[in-house]
Amino acid sequence: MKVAVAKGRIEKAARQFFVEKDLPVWPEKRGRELTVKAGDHEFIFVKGDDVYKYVMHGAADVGIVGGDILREKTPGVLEVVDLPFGRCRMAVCGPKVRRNGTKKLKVASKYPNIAISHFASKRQNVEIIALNGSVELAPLTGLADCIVDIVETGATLAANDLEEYETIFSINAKFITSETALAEQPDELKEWIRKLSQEGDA
Amino acid sequence: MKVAVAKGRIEKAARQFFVEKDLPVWPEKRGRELTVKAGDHEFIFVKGDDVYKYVMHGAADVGIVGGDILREKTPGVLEVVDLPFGRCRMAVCGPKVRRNGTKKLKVASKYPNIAISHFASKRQNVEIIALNGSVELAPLTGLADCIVDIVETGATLAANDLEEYETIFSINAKFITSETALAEQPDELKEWIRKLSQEGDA
Amino acid sequence: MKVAVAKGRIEKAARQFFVEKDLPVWPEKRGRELTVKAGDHEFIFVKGDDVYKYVMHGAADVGIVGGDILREKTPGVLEVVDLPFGRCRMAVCGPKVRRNGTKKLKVASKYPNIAISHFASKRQNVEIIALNGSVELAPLTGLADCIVDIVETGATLAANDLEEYETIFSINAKFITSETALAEQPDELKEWIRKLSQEGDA
Amino acid sequence: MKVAVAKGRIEKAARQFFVEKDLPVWPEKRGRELTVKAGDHEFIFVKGDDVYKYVMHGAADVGIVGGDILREKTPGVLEVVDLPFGRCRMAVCGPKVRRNGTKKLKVASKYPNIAISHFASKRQNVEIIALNGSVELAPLTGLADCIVDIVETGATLAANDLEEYETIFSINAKFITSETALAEQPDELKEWIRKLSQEGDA
Amino acid sequence: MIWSNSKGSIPEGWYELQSGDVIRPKRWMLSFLEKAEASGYAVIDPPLLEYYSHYQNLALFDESAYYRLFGNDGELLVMRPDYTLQIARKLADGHEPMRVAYAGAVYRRTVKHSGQPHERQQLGLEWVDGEEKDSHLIESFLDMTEGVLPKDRLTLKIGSAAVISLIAKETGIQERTFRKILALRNLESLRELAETYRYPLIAKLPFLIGNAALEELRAEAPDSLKDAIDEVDDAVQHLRSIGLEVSYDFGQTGDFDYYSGLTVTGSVEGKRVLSGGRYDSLYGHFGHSRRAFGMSLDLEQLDEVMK
Amino acid sequence: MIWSNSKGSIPEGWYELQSGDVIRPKRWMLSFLEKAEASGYAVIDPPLLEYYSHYQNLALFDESAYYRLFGNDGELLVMRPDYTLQIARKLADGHEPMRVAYAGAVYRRTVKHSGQPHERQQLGLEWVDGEEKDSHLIESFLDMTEGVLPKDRLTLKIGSAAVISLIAKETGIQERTFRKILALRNLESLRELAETYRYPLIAKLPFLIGNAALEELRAEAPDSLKDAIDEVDDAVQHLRSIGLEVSYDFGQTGDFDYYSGLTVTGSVEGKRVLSGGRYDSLYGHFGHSRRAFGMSLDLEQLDEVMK
Amino acid sequence: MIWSNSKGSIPEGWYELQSGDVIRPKRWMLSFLEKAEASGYAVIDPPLLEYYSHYQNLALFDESAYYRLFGNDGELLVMRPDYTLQIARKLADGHEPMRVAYAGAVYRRTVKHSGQPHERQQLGLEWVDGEEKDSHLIESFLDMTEGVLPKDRLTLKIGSAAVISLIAKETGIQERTFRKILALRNLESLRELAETYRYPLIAKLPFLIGNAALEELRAEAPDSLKDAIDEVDDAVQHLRSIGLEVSYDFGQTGDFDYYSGLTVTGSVEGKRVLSGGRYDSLYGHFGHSRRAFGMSLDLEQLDEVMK
Amino acid sequence: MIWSNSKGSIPEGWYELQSGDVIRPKRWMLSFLEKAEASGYAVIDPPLLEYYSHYQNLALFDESAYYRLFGNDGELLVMRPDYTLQIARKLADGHEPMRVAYAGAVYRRTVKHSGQPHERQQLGLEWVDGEEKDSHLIESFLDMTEGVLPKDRLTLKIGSAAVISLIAKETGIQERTFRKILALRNLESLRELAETYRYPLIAKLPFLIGNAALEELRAEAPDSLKDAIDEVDDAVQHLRSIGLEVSYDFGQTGDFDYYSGLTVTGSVEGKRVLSGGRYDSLYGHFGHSRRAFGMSLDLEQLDEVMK
Repeated sequence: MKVAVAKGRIEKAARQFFVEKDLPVWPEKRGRELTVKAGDHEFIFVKGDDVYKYVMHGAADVGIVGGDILREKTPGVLEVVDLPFGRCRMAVCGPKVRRNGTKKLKVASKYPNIAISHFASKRQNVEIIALNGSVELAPLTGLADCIVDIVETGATLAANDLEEYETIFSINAKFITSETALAEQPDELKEWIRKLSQEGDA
Repeated sequence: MKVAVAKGRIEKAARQFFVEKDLPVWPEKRGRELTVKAGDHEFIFVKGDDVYKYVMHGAADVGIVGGDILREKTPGVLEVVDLPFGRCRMAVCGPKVRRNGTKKLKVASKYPNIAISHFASKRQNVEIIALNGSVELAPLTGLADCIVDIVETGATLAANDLEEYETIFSINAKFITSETALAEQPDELKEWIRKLSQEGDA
Repeated sequence: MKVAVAKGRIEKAARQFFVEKDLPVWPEKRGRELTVKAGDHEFIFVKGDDVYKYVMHGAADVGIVGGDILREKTPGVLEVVDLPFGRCRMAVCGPKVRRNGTKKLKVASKYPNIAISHFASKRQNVEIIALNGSVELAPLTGLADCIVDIVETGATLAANDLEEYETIFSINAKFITSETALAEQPDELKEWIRKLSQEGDA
Repeated sequence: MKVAVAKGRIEKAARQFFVEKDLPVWPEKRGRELTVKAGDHEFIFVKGDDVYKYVMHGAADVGIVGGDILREKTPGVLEVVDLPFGRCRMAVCGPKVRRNGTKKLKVASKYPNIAISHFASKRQNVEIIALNGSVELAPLTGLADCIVDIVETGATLAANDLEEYETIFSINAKFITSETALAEQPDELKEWIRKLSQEGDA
Repeated sequence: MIWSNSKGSIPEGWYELQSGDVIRPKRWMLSFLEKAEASGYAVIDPPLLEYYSHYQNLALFDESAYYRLFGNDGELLVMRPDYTLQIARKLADGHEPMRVAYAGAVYRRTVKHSGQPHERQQLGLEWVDGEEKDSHLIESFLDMTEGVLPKDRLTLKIGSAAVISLIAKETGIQERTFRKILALRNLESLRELAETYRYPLIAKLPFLIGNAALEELRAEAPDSLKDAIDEVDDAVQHLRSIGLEVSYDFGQTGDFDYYSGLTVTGSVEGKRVLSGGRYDSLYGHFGHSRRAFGMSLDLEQLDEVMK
Repeated sequence: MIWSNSKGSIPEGWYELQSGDVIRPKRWMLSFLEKAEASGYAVIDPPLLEYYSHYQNLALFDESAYYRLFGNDGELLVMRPDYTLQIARKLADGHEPMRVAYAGAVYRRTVKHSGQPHERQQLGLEWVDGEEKDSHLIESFLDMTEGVLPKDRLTLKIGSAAVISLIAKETGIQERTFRKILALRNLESLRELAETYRYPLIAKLPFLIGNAALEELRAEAPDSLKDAIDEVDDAVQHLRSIGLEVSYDFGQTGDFDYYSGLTVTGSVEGKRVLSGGRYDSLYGHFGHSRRAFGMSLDLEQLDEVMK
Repeated sequence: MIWSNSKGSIPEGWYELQSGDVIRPKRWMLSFLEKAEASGYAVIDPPLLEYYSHYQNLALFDESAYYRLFGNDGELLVMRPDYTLQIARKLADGHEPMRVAYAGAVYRRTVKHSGQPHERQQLGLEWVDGEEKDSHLIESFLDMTEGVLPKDRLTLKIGSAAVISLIAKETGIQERTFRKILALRNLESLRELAETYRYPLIAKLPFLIGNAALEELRAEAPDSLKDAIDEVDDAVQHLRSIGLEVSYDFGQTGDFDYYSGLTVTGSVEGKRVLSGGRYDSLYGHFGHSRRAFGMSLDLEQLDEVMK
Repeated sequence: MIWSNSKGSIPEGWYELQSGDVIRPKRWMLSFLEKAEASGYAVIDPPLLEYYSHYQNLALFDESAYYRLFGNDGELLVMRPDYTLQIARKLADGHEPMRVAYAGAVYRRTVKHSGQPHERQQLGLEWVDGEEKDSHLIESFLDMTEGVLPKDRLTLKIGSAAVISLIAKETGIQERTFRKILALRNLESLRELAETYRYPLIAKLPFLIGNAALEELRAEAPDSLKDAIDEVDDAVQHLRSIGLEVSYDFGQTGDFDYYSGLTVTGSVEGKRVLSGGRYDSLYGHFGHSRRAFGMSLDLEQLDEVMK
């Protein structure tokens, strides 16, 4: 089984969860190598944004990735198990003192599709500025009036004098796979899914 | 003056260069804060991909960013000074044992526009798979036959048993600004540019 | 009242009908002039294809025209009264010995829209060749396999060794007007319509 | 040789010219039949607008048609000989008392493409109303401000109190054929063309 | 198939306007919008381009009339074909009564060589979920367009889409089909319907026009139509009371299928410059149903009579 | 936003094929069509361009996947997105049973920089209103594709859109939504549905895969599903009896929402090369309802495993 | 303006082919490509869609003939209007002599209601930078199309774009204009040119057709045309020597403005099935100049005479 | 690839404006047009849609920036990308000096998710073939926009496309390339050019900005540039004499490649609200050459600083 794992936050929580569920894992301190073999299994550590691409093209059989990315990209992979970690929420956030009454609200986000769709449903005029990181800087520097971003603890917001205006939806990590993988190794996959989705332990 | 700086590699080299050139700088150990004031100046540390956006929208007056990003995005900011650091090259790389004679070459890249344009000029059929990071994994995992990426020392390639097939162009960091900034503070900008572009010291 | 009348066949029958209905008419032998005044009324004699254009643009208040043209062009004028003359039918006609089993049936017609729509409803492949007159020549000269045209007595068909394959719909002359005319002279128009549509005398 | 001839004015002049040039002709009084055999030759009498269609589709080998129609439709047939009859001119005509200074000039015509192209070259705003006949009625009835039509003697204009504002180009009848006909019977065609284009007699 | 793309040419149906022809409509629009805003109307300028998917199943125009193009992601867009639709899209989620004013151009392809423009300048008002009577809304519209539309040269005609709708419901005739036939005012087809459905009024409907029409209708109409007829009567009474020239036209269907109540058209010297009506069903298409009444002025037509 | 239009470039997702890559699929197509015609199938080649209006409300693909363009009169056209739809459009009026063969390319826009082609070569068969059992049709397809598709390396999976449909009907879940969730095989959402509608089978459905699946399903399914399950059982028995490798997949929804009965997918070395199923509801969209079963081969995928 | 989009309709100019009409051209194409590949030709299948910007300034067709649409980024694309252009785009950078074979469809909008199809099936060969004589290339083409094109029923006509070109250069007439007038074979205009430029040959050119044409031309032509005329003579001699029916047509301009040397057309029973010629100037448009000769078969026309 | 087409959504880059945001620009436009007309300017409103073929070879914008669509006959149209081009198309045939005023919106696609609008409101003046000095035209523009543009908060910068052009001619650098590099103000590339062509001034050009720039330039410039420099000097003297804040920017290339003489930009609080210049070469593209000078105001930018 080839497993693509989103590097960082998700990776850490996933490892712990896999240990609990008695699934194969990678060493706790994996160093800088990006692929790790563990028995018959291979773990591939990539950016969150790329996990579904490995699964979609068959370069990985399964993947562990944040639901925010799947929601933004709707890539059509099988989103088989909702995992009990990587929990956060997608929210509109901005300065405590809100900028009022402007022609067009400027919104910065790493999730432009989610942002557009959210404001469309509210029939609000917005200018979307897509960013790749550190979105919380946008309101501070005047690049945008507010942001659409994931909020976990709220610490980053607080540190930047921002507050959450509105929650859009909540998020958790997901275990994904493809029809191809399901065709090739149905039994092993079913076993993994069984373990991952056991409600008892979670 | 508000200065947007690409976090990481470029940031480090830029600080040293600014010191040499007797320009205002941020503290060597800047901690986790993303904006730093230094006298009248403010430094904003953002992802390389976002630097030009801050400049374009007037949230920063000037920026320091890798030429690779400007080449991929052609955002139309003023690319005033070529800086003598952030040197690397854009290259086609792949496994030492090349996959031969296929219908379509699969190419993974963080620079899809550059990759498309390069292979178009060679009239070669390619499938472009855009990735967000760790592109060197793509050939190892079978996601792609080769990659288009920046190469600095070649160490990453070597570590992954890859080699450089072909150099596309060479790159360095750039000092960018906007017509707006130039209109607002021409004198200060001209002074910075003078210092940055002095050839003697470089 | 300005009345646009389709020259020829329709004109003759219309005059007789107007006489019967005690409506104003033009002299029986009108010579070559194309407009004739009769009291407060003016008659304009134009090609059948043009009648609705005069009414649509307000250059005439009402018109008398064959239903075939209205069906082909669907101009959106008010088709207020069906007149009991100008009777004929739209039909598919062709040589008595039919050309069989070809890739595409070639159809010549002065009514391309009607022809296309008819064969589309039968899911039949056709090549439409639009002609302006003497459509019955098309099958004789090999320009087309069959035609879509109006058939009155069938004499023209017989004279050309053609037969009617299929009737599409039947046709009569129509009395048309526009919303503008109706707004300007509702009473007079209502009176005309009353006379024209009296069933008793027809 | 199958010859498509434009019925009416052109037909009459063509017969006389063919007699002069010692080419086969149809009986002077041809009755109502639309095709006439004369030795090996067959004459097909159709509307001016349709002549080129018979030639284009190979239902006739050659045709005689007014240059006005070829100019309006640009069908791409071979326009081999300019004939010394059917002479007239395309012109802009209208009431002697011109309607002045309006937003958009309304122009009625049987030649919408020629009309559009003429006024475009003069950078004048026009509304084109395509008609099928009796175009001279349009200015009289207020349907249009002026017309674009062929003018032969000017008698029709005079009879309707119209005058010629501007000549667009001059016209004569043309002898047309197709590459197919030229491939099939080059020698006979060359002989006809020789006779038709002899300058001496014209 | 060949078009003229010589250096100076312009696509057919489009024009290059000059001096007064440019300034006059701009003056009318500004004067109207300023007055409307001062009177508490929300002035709205919806985008020139919209998603075509919003409109494709409304079938308000023939598909060939839309100016369609593609957006950045290949999505089908349409140049504003109509303001009422855009305002309905915008307000369909709302709950507060709204009064809206707009002014600008709408775009529809017309038949080639038919001498009709592709761009038309309009201004109009829409009332959503208000309490006012239709006749008072018509009066308000004439107030807001004072200085633009000459009240004293205007003739109004009042009809009722409710009457049409009720007849369709009672007889079981498909409403859209009924409207289409009625819109052509074709006596033969309507007589056939009248006979088939044993509803003689149908054959008279297209020419229930003019001052006597109300009484004629009353004489023949079943009780079920009474309210709809009274509504027209009331409106006409009110409009006459404020000095307007008004008559009846029970054959008028209005330009759009979505009209559901009173309809109004207005002409100056035979040119139809004004149209409108009640359309309580349209909003449901975009969200939840709301009561709505709208009227608009065709500045093209108005300009022709005012010159 | 900037694209490469240097002299030699080709739009992304399109390719310039050479030698064997050109000839191989042409050989497969011709061999298949000749065999099919000899066996009494009607060989049909529908037009490359169709009116988009035929398909716009079917919602089979995301709107952005269609290659749309405009026709001579401004009407919206689409490059053939799928053969089954075209054949349904053509045959929907018919009354005779029909057996149809086709071969050619379908066109769908894929996500930018995702490395997926916009043109895909296919060949397939459709059976309309015939009497034969689904399993025999699958067998016929394998006969007609002999020499193209290697039967001995093929693994078939059989599912049932009827089971899905019946569950939707029984529970009252909107079928289209149910299919969408099931297509993602998302356990959490399906568990929620199972609980809300008190229908535990729903939560198991996505992974009722493999040889034991039939018995698992039988054990839990209400009587109402019996016929649908038996149909799958029979089909699998028959296909095994002729030497094919077959298993169950009750979680498979098929590529299209219009499947209504047995569904089949086939893979060679994990690559899905074959798909099909029964779709008795599609024809109603184009005219009157007809029973129909279709299967097709993806020559792109097949080529990858055959090289 | 109204089009037929009833459930079963197909856009005008497009067809639904059946049985033999589908299979026959596929057989011809495959047989041709297999033979060509076996003989060392590179078989190429260029993409169906291309950037329109490659072609927009070539002005080979009227702008309205292109099937244009938009790509993922709003760039203008065109459905393959012609193979020769695509192959020139691909090979313009190369340096090795190339021999290329292709087969497939080209797409061009035709005039509405003119009864002409929008899709045409073709097959053809292109030779780039080779050493062979044009007449031998024509012979090769007939070898590769054996079994498809019946040599014994074929009549070839040979012309010379070089003659046309040289006359244009000598007189100073703009070449594109000269070709346009000559393509209409309009005697009057050509006589005028002949007089204006004092070059009587121009007036004879359009009907220098048939076996005597060569001698007629030789008698009148200045020395500067000698080589171009000899080239035609040689080619005809060679083609006759291998048993073909060949004659002259010095008035033929070829379908495309890019022809620069010998041109050839071929008909069976008056239907033109074959055309081609030398076009040494086209490649310069896409990169650097290369010598090139190409020929193609129109399978639509061929099918008509072969049935 | 997926877009939001929920009921209420609007295409990205388009907005729904309200109240003052609608009325304010309409007021500015009307006030400007009325004043211009009263002062003898011809007020022109060119069509929203134009033939794209007029503009395709001008290469003023990236191809992806045009809003393109198809006309009734399949011809490619474009939504007005710029007024100056339309006015040049219209006046290129003329011979009388003309002074033209316009006001309205221009349309350009911007990069997705870049937060930039697709519609921009403008107003402007063009002078064709007049005798007045450029500096007096700038003064006239400020007179006509009184009440709209606050003169006292405005900073003008004057540059010279003539200087750029002359340097290109003298060195032999391709002018279009030179402008592109200069527009990025990239010192490295300009230094390389300066060295290659031994023309040190090139390396200084991008930052010859501010009050001292004129003297710096004079000190280094060859005699051939004298006239162009004097022209700038005169203009600045005149504009200062009427109380405006003006400085130099010899690095400014102007927004368009067609500028050929003096260029001017104006900002209020750093926002560039005004741009213009002399463009004597553009008219030749549409007909015969004419001298021309134009200036326009960006109402979007102006609105931002005036609020």
